Amino acid sequence: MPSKFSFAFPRPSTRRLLVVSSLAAVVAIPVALFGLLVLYLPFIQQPVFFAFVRETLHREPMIWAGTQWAYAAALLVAGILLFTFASVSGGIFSWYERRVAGRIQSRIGPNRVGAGGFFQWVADAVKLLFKEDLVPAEADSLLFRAAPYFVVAGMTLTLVALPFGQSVIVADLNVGIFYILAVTSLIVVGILLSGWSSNSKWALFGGMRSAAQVISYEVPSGLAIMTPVLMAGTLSMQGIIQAQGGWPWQWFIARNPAAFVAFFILFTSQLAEANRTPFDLPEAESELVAGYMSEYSGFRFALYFLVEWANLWIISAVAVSLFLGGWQVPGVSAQDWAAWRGSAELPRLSWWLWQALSVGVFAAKTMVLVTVVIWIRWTLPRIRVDQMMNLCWKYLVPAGFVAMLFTLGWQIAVASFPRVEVVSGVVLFALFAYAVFRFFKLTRENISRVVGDHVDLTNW
Amino acid sequence: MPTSPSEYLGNIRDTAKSFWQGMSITLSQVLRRPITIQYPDRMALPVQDALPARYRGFLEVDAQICTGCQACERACPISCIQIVLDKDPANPKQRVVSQFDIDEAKCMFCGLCVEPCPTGAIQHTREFEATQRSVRNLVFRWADPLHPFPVYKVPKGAPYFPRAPLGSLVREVVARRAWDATGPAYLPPEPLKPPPAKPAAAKPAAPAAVKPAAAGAPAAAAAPKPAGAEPPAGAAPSPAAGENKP
Amino acid sequence: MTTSEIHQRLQAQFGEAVGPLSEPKVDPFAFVKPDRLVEVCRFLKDTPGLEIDFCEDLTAVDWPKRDAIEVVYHLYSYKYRHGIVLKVEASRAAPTVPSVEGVWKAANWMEREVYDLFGVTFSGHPDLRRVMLPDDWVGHPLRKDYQEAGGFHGIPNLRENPLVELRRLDEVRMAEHAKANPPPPPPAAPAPSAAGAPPSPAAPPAAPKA
Amino acid sequence: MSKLVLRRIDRNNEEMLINFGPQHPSTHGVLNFLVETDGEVMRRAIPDIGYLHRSLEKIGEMVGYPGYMPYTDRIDYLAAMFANEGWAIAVERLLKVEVPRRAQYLRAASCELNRIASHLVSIGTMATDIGAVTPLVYALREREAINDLIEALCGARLTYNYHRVGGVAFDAPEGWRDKVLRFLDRFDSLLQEWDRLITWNEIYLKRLGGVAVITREQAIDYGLVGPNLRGSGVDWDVRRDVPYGAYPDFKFDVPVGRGWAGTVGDAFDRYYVRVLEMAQSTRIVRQALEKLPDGEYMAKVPRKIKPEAGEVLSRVESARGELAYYVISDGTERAYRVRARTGSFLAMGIIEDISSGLMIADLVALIASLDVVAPETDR
Repeated sequence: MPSKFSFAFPRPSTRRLLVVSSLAAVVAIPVALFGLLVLYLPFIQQPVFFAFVRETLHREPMIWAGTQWAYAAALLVAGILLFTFASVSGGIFSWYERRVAGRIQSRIGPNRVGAGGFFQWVADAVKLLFKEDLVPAEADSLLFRAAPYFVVAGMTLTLVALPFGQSVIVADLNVGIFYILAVTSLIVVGILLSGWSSNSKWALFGGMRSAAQVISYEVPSGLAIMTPVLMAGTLSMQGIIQAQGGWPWQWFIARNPAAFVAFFILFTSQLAEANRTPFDLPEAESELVAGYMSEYSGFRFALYFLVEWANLWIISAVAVSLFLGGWQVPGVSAQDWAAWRGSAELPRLSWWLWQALSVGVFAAKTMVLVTVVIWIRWTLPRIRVDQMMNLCWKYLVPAGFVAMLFTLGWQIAVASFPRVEVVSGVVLFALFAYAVFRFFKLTRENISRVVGDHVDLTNW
Repeated sequence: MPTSPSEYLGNIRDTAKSFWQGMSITLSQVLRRPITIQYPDRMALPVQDALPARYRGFLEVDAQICTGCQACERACPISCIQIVLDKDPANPKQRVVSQFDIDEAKCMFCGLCVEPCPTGAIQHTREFEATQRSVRNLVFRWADPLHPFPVYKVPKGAPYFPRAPLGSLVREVVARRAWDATGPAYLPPEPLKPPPAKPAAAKPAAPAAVKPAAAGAPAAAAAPKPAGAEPPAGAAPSPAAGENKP
Repeated sequence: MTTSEIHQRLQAQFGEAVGPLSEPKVDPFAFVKPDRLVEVCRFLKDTPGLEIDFCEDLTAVDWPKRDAIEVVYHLYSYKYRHGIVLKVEASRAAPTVPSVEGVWKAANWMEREVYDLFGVTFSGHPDLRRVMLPDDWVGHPLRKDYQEAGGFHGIPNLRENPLVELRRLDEVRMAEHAKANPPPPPPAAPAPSAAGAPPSPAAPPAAPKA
Repeated sequence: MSKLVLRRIDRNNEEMLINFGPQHPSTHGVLNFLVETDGEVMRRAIPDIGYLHRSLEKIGEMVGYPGYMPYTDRIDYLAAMFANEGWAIAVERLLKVEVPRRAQYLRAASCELNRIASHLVSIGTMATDIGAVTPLVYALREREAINDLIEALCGARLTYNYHRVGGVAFDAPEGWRDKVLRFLDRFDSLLQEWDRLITWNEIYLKRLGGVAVITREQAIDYGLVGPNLRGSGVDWDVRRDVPYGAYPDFKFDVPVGRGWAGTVGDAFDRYYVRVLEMAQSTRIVRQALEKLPDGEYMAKVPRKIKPEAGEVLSRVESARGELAYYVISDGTERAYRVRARTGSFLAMGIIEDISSGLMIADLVALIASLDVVAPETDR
């Protein structure tokens, strides 16, 4: 008997069309977003923008009064673009995480809405927008409503100093990484506010845990950041990336053994600051129901999740910029970039193409880290509050100090024997490559060890 | 907490090692086949056919071979089977089954009714999908009161009983019923006539119910009498009373 | 040690307070006087050689005919792997039994359960309150004469039995049917058809034989 | 929560009172704890049960001996085979019926499969409560395989109603033995994978090691049974020490808590005892199926079960420890009194005394490690 719930479009051609169009969207959405960033962000760099004012608007930018207003308008557009990028990437990551988690858990994950379930995130967002926006009667209404915006602001402001490519950055602040550390703390304010204003004991627990956690973990993450800062001699994100090279052995993580340690310290602290497993204590659902989000619903609830997933990009991008060579394309040096740019005020077309390539390299590295973060979440259990503090103050902070001091000595050594860096880079890279090889070998063995299991990539 | 440097470093080593192992296992799961079965529309074979033969789904009665022995009714621990035997007005010697109802909403699919059946007329099938908006529609009626079926006389030494294919009858019943069909509108409750019978049953109990309440639970001060007396005056007392009796 | 040996030691120690061992139908038991119960239990737990450390079960049985509630103790020793069943009798009207919570902590919850479901008060229990049912529940359900109140706080627990209701409907329909086709003349007409149907299903069973 | 409890708590202090449940992800609607906390540290957690109370003992007095069998499924829906078996053994002892060997072996095999399934849920939910969701899914995946096997055997996946007074309802279907053996081979290798994935995970060890320690004396005093008792270092297993059914024929070890993560009797010991028990269960199932004797699977039992007057206590080692039925017969078709003594009920009793000084996250670990199943607690 055919099932009476059979689920089929009336015409296969309609179905094919939908699959093809959503597959196209899978590719088109990230490409369009990155394309817009590539085209637009270099445009608001000062020289390019001035060239635009001079050549298109026919004004002298240094003396024209409208320059500031035009620049502000351009920045506004950049802000909207960045926020769209964060929202859409957050949405896509939610789908990506669910698919990866599904596969890790021997499940399929959402696969019905669009090709591979890609439009699941759109459906979820629409659903959340249409849900009732509840404010508990006993809650502090104003703070309760305001709290999500602090969180969103903290996340979005970070993107200002975050590089996407060689020139694709909103503002290459000379205190870039310091700025990122500072605005990230705004998220804590929002979480603490939501925990307090919900007037729920679970939410309060979540807020307190989150505040304690994020503030503690800023210390090791700050210490770990000192290592690349010392190695590059600048706080500017672009400066740090430019101090590295395109090949893996030219990355900071390989050029200095202490940086190798510092990378893991930073990565761990970033996980804690983003409330990702194993540090998801503030929203530990088996302990605190949903932590600081317990009382939220609808749109505000969606904002928290948006930030959680958009943070995935941010923490990975910071780690990639500081330690993994950022957007550096292998084999391309600073002279090459200058040559491609040319001496004209507006860059040449090939420069834009190289920009796109650098964005692609950066995005690929970041996505690898995003996947690792997701993968960690679906593997590890959660640690306890006291252990979280222990890990921070007894392991990460001392290790961060040691790494920093070691880097000081290392830089002195490098100054006298530049070869040290090369040796370290090659050795560490070789070790890392060997570890990866061993890891995949072990993974392959895991499958053959279980009776009846074999590699099978069907059933999507 | 670590008390020595070796323990301190050991903790770090153990953590790294166990993460290494755990991450490799979750990664290896990505490469294996997910066990998800995409029920109901993306299956190789209808789910009913994928179930084992002993599956205990809806009960099915083949009226053709039902002997009307009521063994299943007696075996049912929750009385979800009701059988009424009448005499055929045309042929007083012939007994007919005018009601053979199974409340599938109440049935707990234990299979105890199947075991005593002498002919295998009542059987569990592999059907389980019959969503109904009205729970009353989950009563499967295997006899038509207006056309009661005669009981089956077991032929001596019969090697087998000619039973309809298992599941065919239940599928028919399910297919006939729209999921949003309204259930039968029941008759208004019978006029209250228990007064003569009720006190006799309740009297010995009521004082006893007061006693333990007074003695055992001082906190429970509410008088049990009105509480016990109320429900019979309630909406649908007669079926409940009738149900509790046997 | 066998059950009867334990029982002998108990009788030697407490004399009349421990009744005779029941004739073993399946599992034997002995009655204990309520006022000596805690002493007996302590003796069982602390005496070397007995050391009954495990209060396996503590429950009650209601006997309205004897007007008594028995509280039953199943005791066991992990060390020596022997055990004994003790019973204490209390009147149904106001059952009170000393608590053995001080001897075995396990008795705490089981005595609460017996209090909840039988209404037996355990004197000396530190936290005697209902465990399964709400505090304002009326009555003790496991008593033999417990009557359901039909609901709790206005939430009824009765619903119509569709089978009974359907039968009532059917009876009405059958009466109407009978009225529409009055019995004496039409029976001849429908009866063959009605009777004609039965033989045909009755025929197949004969067929395999032939 | 009742006023009687609130009266016990001093409200004039700095502590916060939280209702941990029933609407809480870790108690899923069937439990409630009134938690008194000072920040993250609990003063105590007072359990409130009864959300699933169905008075199964009273029903036992009403439905007759065979009719109560499907109800025993509902006593513990994760390990219904044991409840079935305990009831069958109790009535068999009252009736003085000898169960055929084949039935006893089938009982042992089905029960041990069920034990694996039940322990899988226990350790899987434990991992989830500690924050790792993935192991739960792996555990449920294997439980599905067991459910399929049991479904092929008796037609149901949860409320089996497989055992009968005097034997079992069905013989093993054709090919079932091989399917089970194939599953067991796979399962043994999966157990090793499980250990590497979660058991020896450093976070997991640290979360469970030394948490909620129940000493040997406490465990006995509070009447803990089964894995909870063995986790505290008491070497006691009804299957071995008060043998019943076919168990004397099988070789198996009884895992006892050894303080793998530091302290004997901590949450990790209770957890790991369960993991080791699953390995022993696979051994028993293998032996039972390899030595499965021929013959009847059901004894001759009168159609009307009417045992003579008397009382009996039957013990079986359920997945949650000793499950004892105390049955009093008065010579009629219905039991005069049915009592099911379950492990979870008393395990709940210990929580209030153990919980003081734990953190809220540890309470979750404590509940999970005691493996309390609400229907078994409330009956």
